[in-house]
Amino acid sequence: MQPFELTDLGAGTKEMMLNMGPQHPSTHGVIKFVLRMDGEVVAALDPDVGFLHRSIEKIAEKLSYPDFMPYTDRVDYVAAMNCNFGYARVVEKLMKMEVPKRAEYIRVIVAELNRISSHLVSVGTFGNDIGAVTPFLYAIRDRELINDLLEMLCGARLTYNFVRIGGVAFDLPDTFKEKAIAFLDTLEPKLKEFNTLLSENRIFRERLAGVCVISKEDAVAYGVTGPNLRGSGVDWDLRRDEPYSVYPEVSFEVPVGGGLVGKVGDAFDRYWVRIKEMQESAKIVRQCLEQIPEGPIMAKIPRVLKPPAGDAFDRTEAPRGELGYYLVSDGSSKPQRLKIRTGSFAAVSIIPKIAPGWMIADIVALIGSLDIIAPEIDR
Amino acid sequence: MVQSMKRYVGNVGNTTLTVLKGLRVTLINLFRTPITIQYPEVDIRQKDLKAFGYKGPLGPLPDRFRGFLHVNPEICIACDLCMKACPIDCIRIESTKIDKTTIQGKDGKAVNKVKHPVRFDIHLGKCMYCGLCVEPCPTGAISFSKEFEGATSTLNTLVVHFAEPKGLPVREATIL
Amino acid sequence: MHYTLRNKLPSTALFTTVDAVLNWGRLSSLWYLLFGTACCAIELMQTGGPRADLDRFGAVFRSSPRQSDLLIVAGTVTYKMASRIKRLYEQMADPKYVISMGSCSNCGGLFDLGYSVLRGIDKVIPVDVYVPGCPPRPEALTQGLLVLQEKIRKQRYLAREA
Amino acid sequence: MEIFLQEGLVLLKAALWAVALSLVMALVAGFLTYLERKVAGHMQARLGPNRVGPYGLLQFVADGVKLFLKEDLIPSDADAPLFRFGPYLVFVGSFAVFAVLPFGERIVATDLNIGLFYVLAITSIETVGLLMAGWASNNKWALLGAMRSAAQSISYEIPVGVSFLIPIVLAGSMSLQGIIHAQAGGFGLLGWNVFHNPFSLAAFFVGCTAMVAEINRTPFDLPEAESELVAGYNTEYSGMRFAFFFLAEYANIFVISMIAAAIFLGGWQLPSPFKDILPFGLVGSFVLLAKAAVLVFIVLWLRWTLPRVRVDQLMEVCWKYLTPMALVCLMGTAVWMWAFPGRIFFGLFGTA
Repeated sequence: MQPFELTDLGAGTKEMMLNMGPQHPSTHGVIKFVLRMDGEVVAALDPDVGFLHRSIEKIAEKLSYPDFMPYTDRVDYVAAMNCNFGYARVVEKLMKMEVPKRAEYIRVIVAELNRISSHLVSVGTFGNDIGAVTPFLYAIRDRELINDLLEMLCGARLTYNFVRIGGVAFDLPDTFKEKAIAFLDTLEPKLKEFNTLLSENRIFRERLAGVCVISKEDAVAYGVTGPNLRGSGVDWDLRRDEPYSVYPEVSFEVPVGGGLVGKVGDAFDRYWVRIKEMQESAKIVRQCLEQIPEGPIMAKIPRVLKPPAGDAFDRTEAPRGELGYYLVSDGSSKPQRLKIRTGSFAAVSIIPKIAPGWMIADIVALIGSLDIIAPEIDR
Repeated sequence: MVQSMKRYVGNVGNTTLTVLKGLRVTLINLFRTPITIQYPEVDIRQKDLKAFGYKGPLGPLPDRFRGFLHVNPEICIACDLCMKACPIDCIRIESTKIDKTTIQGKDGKAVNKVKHPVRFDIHLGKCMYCGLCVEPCPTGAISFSKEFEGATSTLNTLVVHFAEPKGLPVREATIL
Repeated sequence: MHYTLRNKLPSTALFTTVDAVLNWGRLSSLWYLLFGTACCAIELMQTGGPRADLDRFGAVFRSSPRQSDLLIVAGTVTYKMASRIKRLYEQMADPKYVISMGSCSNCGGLFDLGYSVLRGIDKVIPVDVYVPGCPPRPEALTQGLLVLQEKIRKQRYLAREA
Repeated sequence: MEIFLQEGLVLLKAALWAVALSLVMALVAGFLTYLERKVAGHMQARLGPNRVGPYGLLQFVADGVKLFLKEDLIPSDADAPLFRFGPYLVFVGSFAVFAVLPFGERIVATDLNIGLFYVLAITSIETVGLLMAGWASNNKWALLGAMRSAAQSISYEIPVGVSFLIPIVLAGSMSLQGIIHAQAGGFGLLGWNVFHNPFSLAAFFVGCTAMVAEINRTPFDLPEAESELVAGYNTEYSGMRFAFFFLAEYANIFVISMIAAAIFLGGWQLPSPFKDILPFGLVGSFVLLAKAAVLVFIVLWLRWTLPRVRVDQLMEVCWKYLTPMALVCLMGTAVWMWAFPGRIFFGLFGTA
């Protein structure tokens, strides 16, 4: 499928301005898109962000380093563990701190579990955007099992505040391993069912084949990262190419979009990369549960954290792309400046470039396939 | 011509087939037991949900569950550590001096009690349930309960007074 | 209007019955607006999902504010969003109800420290039920709905207040 | 005097039928909303409504009470007369079909000799109503929904009409009762039009698909595509007026199921030995309702399984697939009737 080329037919028609959002079923949170439409076809699109600007970066300057941890949960609430993880890493980098091996393994386990649950929300809501409601509820149903696991681990279902600077808050409960493996065993058949219902459905494939293609060059130029970048056919994953934590000790593959039903980089590729990544994450969790050593879960840290003056940047692979924290310390107990680089912000910046010429139904598919989430854009 | 006829028939066949496959999945699910918890009847804090006729995979709330904060003012030593640990100041403690007593601490060490809280308010409507206040508490006076039902029609009732002397006026919720 | 009329009418069993039927209809069919602002939206989704299933109580989501009876403010409301929330509320048809879900919409919650966050949705629109939690788990939101139902059950239109 | 009496009796009869049918429509549509939520619930691993009345059966009564007592909002920029009128037109278009629906061998309000033609004609009014509603709302989402609805109804009228022609050709009658009577042979089962010949079998599927599109159900629910157009043409409607749309939507599901059951699945025809257990052909009524119920379930089932097609694909399905296929079926049936006059497919092998 090709985008439409809009030509003025000289009939004296005018473009229609349409406000999509902030309350719209498929903007995934409070984002507004101002569309200029020619009938069903979009002529121009202008994102209006900032409806969820909660000044998280500014709040960081008012709080001590450990106290800021709960706020990182809210940077990307669908994958709070990954945000915790990234923040803990950057503070540890600043303080040149060693984290016990067991803690690193636990971090990777929870981060990958959270990646699965985040991708489940993503593919589920994407199905919902395309009009299939039932797959969305199946995704929500399966996600509850991960919520149960993480709730057993840290007591909360969504905003975990589990990773600590220098380690993690709790050790794995006794039955965690069995329950986690039992969950991973059920994930595979459930994904298969999901694929039969949605991914292999011809209507679904036809809706997405060749739609809203993001080329390799565009994706790199706009700084799109994570599954969206891999969907465009760029083989880049921080977990493998800039390994951190215990990722070098586990083996996994990096799925890359290959134009399965249409062109490389279309909406279906981005969706399909997420389905594949869930399976890879399941593999990582299995290996980590096998390899995890005994030992302490917290490094020795001073009672009041005062990192030396200086700055540090660290990036990790979060479900929505690279999550980078830039931290400036002035030697006091509070950060001088914190900057968070998120995947969704880059993803939303490419929408105005891709959108013109596509129909409104495709725009919904584009937004859904980029898996943007409001607080990551606005922070 | 033959090619395009083939493609035409193939499209129709493929669509029908995948639709039928999808229909099969939803039909199978139609006859599976729903996983819904009949919430007000099933008390999810209980150890045995099966007693309520629940058939799904959920266990009861885990031990680490972070419900509403609970304070035992008897063993609180009014050290204000939780108040200081809270990033958003949703705890307010006022204390009075008492005769020195020694009580059992959280990690086995004895703790001297020289102060007693006369006011220990937690604004549950504002609390973010992060658990940062529970960690430094030396005696385990402040802890998470498994309580999570607190819906109310006035915000004031969400300010819980754990050590309230009688006769204090009801305070506005926002003062915390 | 109700108040003046109510006090002139005699207190009869008919009026109480009519009130009961009205209230029963309203409380059994609380359609909520498909709208979430932040973290709580995910728990709102889970509440509508298979395990908690708000549909049991007759609560389904509608995506147009005109057709919804219940606005669940799920998450942080910033100053930029506040006027939009107010407009959404005004677009709903009477009778309409509001549940404030989670700490942020109760009173600003943990973003009280920020410069851009509205400290409590009740500064913009009237709130019927506050649900504490950050975010409240699905059962907590369900209980919020039950509290709202009880509140509606006690409303009087024709009969005198007891 | 006598003529007035006769006229009066006719009018009285008509009024009674109208009251009875509106009750039937309200009940059926209400029950279908309940059924849809229940089916959807169980397909999605949850329970669906179960608190209001036993098994939640009174859910639709509660919904009705609430909707009829809600504030009746008319946006200030809306075209108020059209805005008010739209829902009624949609409702009338759906309700008028009930006049010719055969509920049994002898239970039918009026057996028009152009029954199927009447159905096609009267349901087209709904499109006007939807267009009116979408336009008058002065809302861009509603306008987009209304435009989609108009394009969709006009296109899909053609495959529906052509596939309706096949039972008409086979029966030589446009009356619904006439078509049902014509399906009597083959032990009351093999004579059904759907088994008449391979082309009529195909026409059944083509016709049903097109009818699902005609009433805007998933996968063809573009006029109110929730994730794209918020709520489509009824975005600005609240309370009672929205209830009329709602009622018409669910009544339509029942209507297409009844018509498909009548013209393709033998109506109240059933294997002969059980025919006369109950008086008035009541057995036949139950059989017809059962056939319709199966079709209704399939419509609901499709909704909770399939994603939605896009606008251009919608047109493609209609013009490139359904219309040519319907035409081929019509031609095939005609050839069949010329080659094997008066014989059904299974009749070729046996004696039936």
